[in-house]
Amino acid sequence: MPVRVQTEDFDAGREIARLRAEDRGVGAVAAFIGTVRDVNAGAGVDTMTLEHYPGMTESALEDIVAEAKRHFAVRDVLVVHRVGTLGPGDQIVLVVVTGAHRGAAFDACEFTMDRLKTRAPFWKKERGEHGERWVEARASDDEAAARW
Amino acid sequence: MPVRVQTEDFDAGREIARLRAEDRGVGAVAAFIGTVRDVNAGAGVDTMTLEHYPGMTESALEDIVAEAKRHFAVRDVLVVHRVGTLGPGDQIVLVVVTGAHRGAAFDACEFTMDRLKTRAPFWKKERGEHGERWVEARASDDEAAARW
Amino acid sequence: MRDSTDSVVRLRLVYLARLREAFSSAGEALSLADEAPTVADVVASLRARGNVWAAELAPGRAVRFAVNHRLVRVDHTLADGDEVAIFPPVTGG
Amino acid sequence: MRDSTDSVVRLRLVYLARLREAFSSAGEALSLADEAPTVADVVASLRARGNVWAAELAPGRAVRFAVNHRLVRVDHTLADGDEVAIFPPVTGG
Repeated sequence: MPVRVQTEDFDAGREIARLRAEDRGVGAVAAFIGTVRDVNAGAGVDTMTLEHYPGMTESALEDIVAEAKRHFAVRDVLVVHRVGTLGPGDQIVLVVVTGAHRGAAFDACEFTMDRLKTRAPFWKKERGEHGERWVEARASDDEAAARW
Repeated sequence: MPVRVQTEDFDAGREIARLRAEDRGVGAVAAFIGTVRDVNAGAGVDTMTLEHYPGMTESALEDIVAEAKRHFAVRDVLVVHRVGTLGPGDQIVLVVVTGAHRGAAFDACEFTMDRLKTRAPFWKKERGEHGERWVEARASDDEAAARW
Repeated sequence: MRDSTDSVVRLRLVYLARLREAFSSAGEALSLADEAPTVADVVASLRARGNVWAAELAPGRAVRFAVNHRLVRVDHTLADGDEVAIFPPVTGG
Repeated sequence: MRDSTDSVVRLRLVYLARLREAFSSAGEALSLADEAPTVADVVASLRARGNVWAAELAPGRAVRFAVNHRLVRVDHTLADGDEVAIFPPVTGG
Protein backbone atom coordinates (compact mmCIF):
# COMPACT_ATOMS: atom_id res chain seq x y z
CA MET A 1 0.00 0.00 0.00
CA PRO A 2 1.62 3.25 -1.06
CA VAL A 3 -0.58 5.32 1.31
CA ARG A 4 -1.91 4.78 4.82
CA VAL A 5 -4.08 6.95 7.07
CA GLN A 6 -4.00 5.86 10.69
CA THR A 7 -4.35 6.99 14.28
CA GLU A 8 -1.34 4.93 15.44
CA ASP A 9 2.20 6.24 15.40
CA PHE A 10 4.64 4.97 12.75
CA ASP A 11 8.23 3.77 12.93
CA ALA A 12 10.08 5.77 10.28
CA GLY A 13 13.11 3.47 10.31
CA ARG A 14 10.99 0.38 9.77
CA GLU A 15 8.96 2.00 6.99
CA ILE A 16 12.14 3.12 5.20
CA ALA A 17 13.67 -0.34 5.56
CA ARG A 18 10.50 -2.00 4.26
CA LEU A 19 10.23 0.27 1.22
CA ARG A 20 13.79 -0.35 0.08
CA ALA A 21 13.94 -4.02 1.03
CA GLU A 22 14.38 -6.41 -1.88
CA ASP A 23 15.00 -3.57 -4.34
CA ARG A 24 18.72 -3.62 -5.08
CA GLY A 25 18.30 -0.90 -7.69
CA VAL A 26 17.78 1.66 -4.94
CA GLY A 27 20.74 4.00 -4.46
CA ALA A 28 18.93 6.90 -2.80
CA VAL A 29 16.22 7.22 -0.16
CA ALA A 30 14.73 10.62 0.63
CA ALA A 31 12.40 10.86 3.61
CA PHE A 32 10.38 13.52 5.34
CA ILE A 33 8.71 13.48 8.74
CA GLY A 34 6.35 16.24 9.83
CA THR A 35 6.00 16.64 13.60
CA VAL A 36 3.93 18.71 16.02
CA ARG A 37 5.80 21.80 17.22
CA ASP A 38 5.19 23.16 20.70
CA VAL A 39 4.71 26.65 19.28
CA ASN A 40 2.79 27.81 16.22
CA ALA A 41 2.28 31.40 15.10
CA GLY A 42 3.84 32.52 18.38
CA ALA A 43 1.45 30.66 20.71
CA GLY A 44 2.07 27.54 22.79
CA VAL A 45 0.45 24.33 21.58
CA ASP A 46 -0.78 21.59 23.97
CA THR A 47 -2.55 19.30 21.51
CA MET A 48 -3.12 19.11 17.79
CA THR A 49 -6.15 17.29 16.42
CA LEU A 50 -6.09 16.13 12.82
CA GLU A 51 -9.42 15.70 11.08
CA HIS A 52 -9.75 14.26 7.58
CA TYR A 53 -12.34 13.39 4.96
CA PRO A 54 -12.64 9.61 5.01
CA GLY A 55 -13.10 8.22 1.55
CA MET A 56 -11.41 11.11 -0.18
CA THR A 57 -8.19 11.07 1.85
CA GLU A 58 -6.76 7.83 0.53
CA SER A 59 -7.64 8.58 -3.09
CA ALA A 60 -6.18 12.09 -2.85
CA LEU A 61 -2.93 10.66 -1.46
CA GLU A 62 -2.86 7.89 -4.06
CA ASP A 63 -3.26 10.50 -6.80
CA ILE A 64 -0.34 12.49 -5.37
CA VAL A 65 1.86 9.39 -5.20
CA ALA A 66 0.94 8.45 -8.78
CA GLU A 67 1.75 11.99 -9.93
CA ALA A 68 5.12 11.90 -8.15
CA LYS A 69 5.98 8.59 -9.80
CA ARG A 70 4.96 9.92 -13.21
CA HIS A 71 6.93 13.16 -12.92
CA PHE A 72 10.17 11.91 -11.37
CA ALA A 73 12.50 8.99 -12.10
CA VAL A 74 11.90 7.25 -8.78
CA ARG A 75 11.23 3.64 -7.84
CA ASP A 76 8.69 3.82 -5.01
CA VAL A 77 6.83 6.32 -2.83
CA LEU A 78 5.18 5.79 0.56
CA VAL A 79 2.93 8.20 2.46
CA VAL A 80 1.72 7.58 6.01
CA HIS A 81 -0.46 10.27 7.61
CA ARG A 82 -1.89 10.21 11.11
CA VAL A 83 -5.27 11.51 12.24
CA GLY A 84 -6.66 12.11 15.72
CA THR A 85 -5.23 14.02 18.67
CA LEU A 86 -1.47 14.43 18.96
CA GLY A 87 0.89 16.28 21.30
CA PRO A 88 4.09 18.31 20.80
CA GLY A 89 6.87 16.16 19.38
CA ASP A 90 4.45 13.61 17.93
CA GLN A 91 4.88 12.48 14.35
CA ILE A 92 2.16 13.57 11.88
CA VAL A 93 3.26 12.49 8.43
CA LEU A 94 5.93 10.38 6.76
CA VAL A 95 6.93 10.47 3.10
CA VAL A 96 9.60 8.05 1.83
CA VAL A 97 10.86 7.96 -1.75
CA THR A 98 13.32 5.44 -3.18
CA GLY A 99 15.21 5.96 -6.42
CA ALA A 100 18.39 5.16 -8.26
CA HIS A 101 19.75 8.70 -7.80
CA ARG A 102 19.33 11.36 -5.17
CA GLY A 103 18.15 14.32 -7.26
CA ALA A 104 14.89 12.70 -8.34
CA ALA A 105 14.34 11.18 -4.89
CA PHE A 106 14.66 14.58 -3.18
CA ASP A 107 12.43 16.26 -5.77
CA ALA A 108 9.71 13.62 -5.57
CA CYS A 109 9.74 13.74 -1.76
CA GLU A 110 9.40 17.53 -1.65
CA PHE A 111 6.80 17.47 -4.44
CA THR A 112 4.73 14.92 -2.51
CA MET A 113 4.78 17.06 0.64
CA ASP A 114 3.95 20.23 -1.28
CA ARG A 115 1.00 18.56 -2.99
CA LEU A 116 -0.16 16.95 0.24
CA LYS A 117 -0.14 20.35 1.97
CA THR A 118 -2.54 21.83 -0.60
CA ARG A 119 -4.56 18.86 -1.94
CA ALA A 120 -5.01 16.21 0.73
CA PRO A 121 -8.11 16.70 2.91
CA PHE A 122 -6.59 17.06 6.37
CA TRP A 123 -7.26 19.88 8.82
CA LYS A 124 -5.44 20.74 12.03
CA LYS A 125 -7.02 22.16 15.15
CA GLU A 126 -4.75 23.39 17.91
CA ARG A 127 -5.48 23.62 21.62
CA GLY A 128 -3.11 25.67 23.71
CA GLU A 129 -2.58 28.93 25.52
CA HIS A 130 -4.77 30.73 22.97
CA GLY A 131 -7.63 28.29 23.53
CA GLU A 132 -8.79 26.32 20.52
CA ARG A 133 -8.30 27.30 16.90
CA TRP A 134 -8.22 25.83 13.43
CA VAL A 135 -4.81 26.21 11.82
CA GLU A 136 -4.95 28.59 8.87
CA ALA A 137 -3.56 27.55 5.50
CA ARG A 138 -0.27 29.26 4.70
CA ALA A 139 0.28 31.23 1.50
CA SER A 140 3.80 29.75 1.40
CA ASP A 141 2.24 26.30 0.94
CA ASP A 142 0.38 27.46 -2.16
CA GLU A 143 3.59 28.99 -3.47
CA ALA A 144 5.54 25.80 -2.79
CA ALA A 145 2.92 23.70 -4.60
CA ALA A 146 2.87 26.08 -7.56
CA ARG A 147 6.59 25.52 -8.22
CA TRP A 148 6.12 22.07 -9.73
CA MET B 1 28.51 14.73 17.48
CA PRO B 2 27.13 16.15 14.24
CA VAL B 3 29.32 13.85 12.08
CA ARG B 4 30.45 10.25 12.38
CA VAL B 5 32.63 8.08 10.15
CA GLN B 6 32.31 4.39 10.94
CA THR B 7 32.56 0.89 9.52
CA GLU B 8 29.39 -0.29 11.35
CA ASP B 9 25.93 0.03 9.86
CA PHE B 10 23.55 2.69 11.23
CA ASP B 11 19.90 2.59 12.26
CA ALA B 12 18.29 5.50 10.39
CA GLY B 13 15.14 5.42 12.53
CA ARG B 14 17.10 5.60 15.75
CA GLU B 15 19.36 8.40 14.46
CA ILE B 16 16.32 10.43 13.36
CA ALA B 17 14.60 9.87 16.71
CA ARG B 18 17.74 10.87 18.60
CA LEU B 19 18.27 14.07 16.61
CA ARG B 20 14.74 15.34 17.13
CA ALA B 21 14.35 14.09 20.73
CA GLU B 22 13.93 16.82 23.33
CA ASP B 23 13.58 19.53 20.68
CA ARG B 24 9.90 20.45 20.64
CA GLY B 25 10.57 23.25 18.16
CA VAL B 26 11.09 20.69 15.40
CA GLY B 27 8.24 20.55 12.90
CA ALA B 28 10.11 19.05 9.95
CA VAL B 29 12.72 16.31 9.53
CA ALA B 30 14.33 15.73 6.14
CA ALA B 31 16.53 12.66 5.78
CA PHE B 32 18.60 11.05 3.07
CA ILE B 33 20.11 7.58 2.91
CA GLY B 34 22.57 6.61 0.19
CA THR B 35 22.75 2.87 -0.52
CA VAL B 36 24.82 0.53 -2.69
CA ARG B 37 23.03 -0.33 -5.94
CA ASP B 38 23.57 -3.72 -7.56
CA VAL B 39 24.30 -2.03 -10.88
CA ASN B 40 26.42 1.01 -11.70
CA ALA B 41 27.15 2.40 -15.15
CA GLY B 42 25.49 -0.71 -16.58
CA ALA B 43 27.69 -3.29 -14.86
CA GLY B 44 26.82 -5.57 -11.95
CA VAL B 45 28.34 -4.73 -8.57
CA ASP B 46 29.32 -7.38 -6.00
CA THR B 47 31.06 -5.20 -3.43
CA MET B 48 31.82 -1.54 -2.89
CA THR B 49 34.79 -0.47 -0.83
CA LEU B 50 34.86 3.01 0.63
CA GLU B 51 38.23 4.55 1.35
CA HIS B 52 38.64 7.89 3.10
CA TYR B 53 41.31 10.30 4.29
CA PRO B 54 41.40 9.94 8.08
CA GLY B 55 41.94 13.26 9.77
CA MET B 56 40.50 15.28 6.95
CA THR B 57 37.18 13.42 6.67
CA GLU B 58 35.63 14.54 9.95
CA SER B 59 36.74 18.16 9.55
CA ALA B 60 35.43 18.28 5.97
CA LEU B 61 32.05 16.93 7.12
CA GLU B 62 31.97 19.31 10.08
CA ASP B 63 32.62 22.23 7.74
CA ILE B 64 29.75 21.10 5.50
CA VAL B 65 27.38 20.80 8.47
CA ALA B 66 28.41 24.24 9.75
CA GLU B 67 27.84 25.70 6.29
CA ALA B 68 24.39 24.09 6.06
CA LYS B 69 23.43 25.50 9.46
CA ARG B 70 24.68 28.95 8.46
CA HIS B 71 22.87 29.02 5.12
CA PHE B 72 19.50 27.54 6.09
CA ALA B 73 17.06 28.15 8.96
CA VAL B 74 17.42 24.67 10.44
CA ARG B 75 17.87 23.41 13.98
CA ASP B 76 20.27 20.47 13.68
CA VAL B 77 22.16 18.42 11.09
CA LEU B 78 23.62 14.92 11.40
CA VAL B 79 25.91 13.11 8.96
CA VAL B 80 26.92 9.46 9.34
CA HIS B 81 29.16 7.99 6.62
CA ARG B 82 30.40 4.43 6.46
CA VAL B 83 33.81 3.24 5.23
CA GLY B 84 35.07 -0.23 4.42
CA THR B 85 33.61 -2.94 2.20
CA LEU B 86 29.84 -3.01 1.58
CA GLY B 87 27.48 -5.07 -0.57
CA PRO B 88 24.41 -4.26 -2.69
CA GLY B 89 21.59 -2.88 -0.54
CA ASP B 90 23.95 -1.76 2.21
CA GLN B 91 23.63 1.74 3.61
CA ILE B 92 26.51 4.13 2.87
CA VAL B 93 25.52 7.54 4.18
CA LEU B 94 22.83 9.15 6.30
CA VAL B 95 21.99 12.86 6.47
CA VAL B 96 19.28 14.05 8.84
CA VAL B 97 18.17 17.67 9.17
CA THR B 98 15.66 19.02 11.69
CA GLY B 99 13.95 22.39 11.36
CA ALA B 100 10.82 24.32 12.16
CA HIS B 101 9.63 24.22 8.55
CA ARG B 102 10.05 21.79 5.69
CA GLY B 103 11.48 24.04 2.97
CA ALA B 104 14.70 24.84 4.82
CA ALA B 105 15.01 21.24 6.07
CA PHE B 106 14.78 19.82 2.53
CA ASP B 107 17.21 22.45 1.17
CA ALA B 108 19.77 21.88 3.92
CA CYS B 109 19.58 18.09 3.47
CA GLU B 110 20.10 18.28 -0.28
CA PHE B 111 22.81 20.94 0.13
CA THR B 112 24.67 18.70 2.61
CA MET B 113 24.58 15.74 0.20
CA ASP B 114 25.65 17.88 -2.76
CA ARG B 115 28.60 19.30 -0.81
CA LEU B 116 29.53 15.88 0.57
CA LYS B 117 29.61 14.44 -2.96
CA THR B 118 32.19 17.01 -4.09
CA ARG B 119 34.11 18.00 -0.94
CA ALA B 120 34.30 15.11 1.51
CA PRO B 121 37.34 12.83 0.97
CA PHE B 122 35.68 9.48 0.25
CA TRP B 123 36.39 7.24 -2.71
CA LYS B 124 34.47 4.21 -3.91
CA LYS B 125 35.97 1.15 -5.52
CA GLU B 126 33.64 -1.39 -7.08
CA ARG B 127 34.22 -5.09 -7.59
CA GLY B 128 31.85 -6.88 -9.92
CA GLU B 129 31.38 -8.40 -13.32
CA HIS B 130 33.78 -5.85 -14.82
CA GLY B 131 36.50 -6.72 -12.30
CA GLU B 132 37.70 -3.95 -10.03
CA ARG B 133 37.42 -0.23 -10.72
CA TRP B 134 37.44 3.10 -8.97
CA VAL B 135 34.13 4.90 -9.38
CA GLU B 136 34.52 8.01 -11.51
CA ALA B 137 33.23 11.37 -10.26
CA ARG B 138 30.06 12.45 -12.06
CA ALA B 139 29.76 15.83 -13.77
CA SER B 140 26.18 15.98 -12.45
CA ASP B 141 27.56 16.08 -8.91
CA ASP B 142 29.62 19.16 -9.71
CA GLU B 143 26.57 20.76 -11.27
CA ALA B 144 24.43 19.92 -8.25
CA ALA B 145 27.01 21.43 -5.89
CA ALA B 146 27.30 24.57 -8.01
CA ARG B 147 23.58 25.35 -7.56
CA TRP B 148 23.95 26.56 -3.99
CA MET C 1 -30.95 6.37 -5.63
CA ARG C 2 -31.14 8.31 -8.93
CA ASP C 3 -34.19 10.47 -9.55
CA SER C 4 -36.31 9.69 -12.59
CA THR C 5 -37.10 13.39 -12.98
CA ASP C 6 -34.41 15.00 -15.19
CA SER C 7 -34.84 18.49 -13.78
CA VAL C 8 -34.05 17.66 -10.16
CA VAL C 9 -30.49 16.98 -9.06
CA ARG C 10 -30.14 15.30 -5.68
CA LEU C 11 -26.89 15.89 -3.89
CA ARG C 12 -25.21 14.70 -0.73
CA LEU C 13 -23.43 17.65 0.93
CA VAL C 14 -20.51 17.12 3.33
CA TYR C 15 -19.17 19.85 5.62
CA LEU C 16 -15.72 19.48 7.12
CA ALA C 17 -13.47 21.02 9.77
CA ARG C 18 -14.26 24.65 10.58
CA LEU C 19 -17.35 24.62 8.35
CA ARG C 20 -18.76 21.50 10.02
CA GLU C 21 -18.44 23.28 13.35
CA ALA C 22 -19.81 26.59 12.09
CA PHE C 23 -22.82 24.90 10.46
CA SER C 24 -23.29 22.49 13.39
CA SER C 25 -23.70 19.83 10.72
CA ALA C 26 -21.55 17.17 9.10
CA GLY C 27 -23.70 17.26 5.99
CA GLU C 28 -27.18 16.98 4.54
CA ALA C 29 -29.16 16.04 1.46
CA LEU C 30 -29.90 18.85 -0.97
CA SER C 31 -32.03 18.81 -4.12
CA LEU C 32 -31.64 21.50 -6.76
CA ALA C 33 -34.39 22.03 -9.35
CA ASP C 34 -31.96 22.76 -12.10
CA GLU C 35 -30.88 20.94 -15.28
CA ALA C 36 -27.14 21.28 -14.83
CA PRO C 37 -26.33 22.97 -11.53
CA THR C 38 -22.77 23.86 -10.62
CA VAL C 39 -21.01 23.97 -7.28
CA ALA C 40 -21.62 27.72 -7.38
CA ASP C 41 -25.38 27.06 -7.41
CA VAL C 42 -25.01 24.95 -4.28
CA VAL C 43 -23.06 27.73 -2.59
CA ALA C 44 -25.70 30.31 -3.62
CA SER C 45 -28.45 28.10 -2.24
CA LEU C 46 -26.65 27.76 1.11
CA ARG C 47 -25.78 31.46 1.33
CA ALA C 48 -29.46 32.31 0.91
CA ARG C 49 -30.04 30.79 4.37
CA GLY C 50 -28.31 33.83 5.85
CA ASN C 51 -26.60 33.89 9.26
CA VAL C 52 -23.57 31.65 9.58
CA TRP C 53 -24.16 30.20 6.08
CA ALA C 54 -23.92 33.61 4.46
CA ALA C 55 -20.95 34.53 6.67
CA GLU C 56 -18.84 31.39 6.12
CA LEU C 57 -19.57 31.22 2.39
CA ALA C 58 -19.34 34.98 1.73
CA PRO C 59 -17.49 35.97 -1.44
CA GLY C 60 -13.81 36.28 -0.63
CA ARG C 61 -13.81 33.57 2.07
CA ALA C 62 -11.39 30.80 1.16
CA VAL C 63 -13.53 27.70 0.58
CA ARG C 64 -12.63 24.53 -1.30
CA PHE C 65 -14.83 21.92 -2.97
CA ALA C 66 -14.60 18.24 -3.81
CA VAL C 67 -17.14 16.32 -5.89
CA ASN C 68 -17.10 12.57 -5.43
CA HIS C 69 -13.75 12.91 -3.62
CA ARG C 70 -12.01 14.97 -6.32
CA LEU C 71 -11.06 18.62 -5.86
CA VAL C 72 -13.05 20.78 -8.28
CA ARG C 73 -13.54 24.43 -9.07
CA VAL C 74 -16.71 26.31 -8.25
CA ASP C 75 -17.86 26.10 -11.88
CA HIS C 76 -17.89 22.28 -11.83
CA THR C 77 -21.19 20.87 -13.14
CA LEU C 78 -23.02 18.48 -10.85
CA ALA C 79 -24.92 15.31 -11.66
CA ASP C 80 -27.67 13.56 -9.75
CA GLY C 81 -26.23 11.57 -6.86
CA ASP C 82 -22.98 13.55 -6.53
CA GLU C 83 -21.32 13.95 -3.15
CA VAL C 84 -20.29 17.59 -2.75
CA ALA C 85 -17.84 18.39 0.04
CA ILE C 86 -17.31 21.97 1.19
CA PHE C 87 -14.33 22.79 3.39
CA PRO C 88 -11.63 25.33 4.30
CA PRO C 89 -8.20 25.16 2.64
CA VAL C 90 -6.46 21.99 3.83
CA THR C 91 -3.75 22.17 6.52
CA GLY C 92 -2.42 18.65 6.97
CA GLY C 93 1.11 17.36 6.83
CA MET D 1 60.37 19.47 13.07
CA ARG D 2 60.67 22.90 11.39
CA ASP D 3 63.80 23.55 9.36
CA SER D 4 65.99 26.45 10.44
CA THR D 5 66.86 27.14 6.79
CA ASP D 6 64.27 29.53 5.30
CA SER D 7 64.78 28.41 1.75
CA VAL D 8 63.81 24.75 2.23
CA VAL D 9 60.18 23.76 2.69
CA ARG D 10 59.65 20.27 4.07
CA LEU D 11 56.35 18.68 3.17
CA ARG D 12 54.49 15.49 4.01
CA LEU D 13 52.78 14.16 0.87
CA VAL D 14 49.73 11.86 1.08
CA TYR D 15 48.43 9.86 -1.90
CA LEU D 16 44.89 8.50 -1.79
CA ALA D 17 42.61 6.08 -3.64
CA ARG D 18 43.53 5.56 -7.29
CA LEU D 19 46.72 7.63 -6.95
CA ARG D 20 47.89 5.65 -3.91
CA GLU D 21 47.52 2.48 -5.97
CA ALA D 22 49.12 3.95 -9.12
CA PHE D 23 52.10 5.30 -7.19
CA SER D 24 52.33 2.16 -5.00
CA SER D 25 52.73 4.58 -2.10
CA ALA D 26 50.51 6.09 0.59
CA GLY D 27 52.80 9.08 0.85
CA GLU D 28 56.35 10.36 1.39
CA ALA D 29 58.41 13.26 2.67
CA LEU D 30 59.38 15.88 0.11
CA SER D 31 61.59 18.94 0.49
CA LEU D 32 61.46 21.81 -1.95
CA ALA D 33 64.33 24.31 -2.16
CA ASP D 34 62.05 27.21 -2.77
CA GLU D 35 61.02 30.27 -0.72
CA ALA D 36 57.28 29.99 -1.25
CA PRO D 37 56.43 26.93 -3.26
CA THR D 38 52.88 26.23 -4.36
CA VAL D 39 50.99 22.98 -4.84
CA ALA D 40 51.79 23.36 -8.54
CA ASP D 41 55.50 23.17 -7.72
CA VAL D 42 54.93 19.88 -5.89
CA VAL D 43 53.03 18.52 -8.89
CA ALA D 44 55.82 19.64 -11.25
CA SER D 45 58.40 17.96 -9.05
CA LEU D 46 56.46 14.67 -9.06
CA ARG D 47 55.74 14.81 -12.80
CA ALA D 48 59.46 15.13 -13.47
CA ARG D 49 59.84 11.55 -12.22
CA GLY D 50 58.22 10.39 -15.45
CA ASN D 51 56.36 7.08 -15.88
CA VAL D 52 53.20 6.69 -13.80
CA TRP D 53 53.87 10.03 -12.04
CA ALA D 54 53.86 11.94 -15.29
CA ALA D 55 50.85 9.97 -16.52
CA GLU D 56 48.63 10.34 -13.46
CA LEU D 57 49.50 14.01 -12.94
CA ALA D 58 49.49 14.98 -16.63
CA PRO D 59 47.81 18.32 -17.43
CA GLY D 60 44.12 17.70 -17.95
CA ARG D 61 43.90 14.79 -15.48
CA ALA D 62 41.37 15.58 -12.76
CA VAL D 63 43.38 15.79 -9.54
CA ARG D 64 42.42 17.44 -6.25
CA PHE D 65 44.57 18.80 -3.43
CA ALA D 66 44.21 19.34 0.29
CA VAL D 67 46.72 21.12 2.50
CA ASN D 68 46.48 20.37 6.20
CA HIS D 69 43.08 18.75 5.55
CA ARG D 70 41.54 21.68 3.66
CA LEU D 71 40.75 21.56 -0.05
CA VAL D 72 42.96 24.06 -1.91
CA ARG D 73 43.64 25.13 -5.47
CA VAL D 74 46.85 24.34 -7.27
CA ASP D 75 48.15 27.89 -6.71
CA HIS D 76 47.98 27.51 -2.91
CA THR D 77 51.26 28.55 -1.26
CA LEU D 78 52.89 26.00 1.02
CA ALA D 79 54.67 26.44 4.34
CA ASP D 80 57.25 24.29 6.02
CA GLY D 81 55.59 21.31 7.72
CA ASP D 82 52.46 21.27 5.56
CA GLU D 83 50.67 17.99 4.80
CA VAL D 84 49.80 17.97 1.10
CA ALA D 85 47.26 15.37 -0.03
CA ILE D 86 46.86 14.55 -3.71
CA PHE D 87 43.84 12.55 -4.84
CA PRO D 88 41.23 11.98 -7.57
CA PRO D 89 37.86 13.78 -7.40
CA VAL D 90 35.92 12.42 -4.43
CA THR D 91 33.12 9.89 -4.95
CA GLY D 92 31.57 9.22 -1.56
CA GLY D 93 27.98 9.43 -0.43
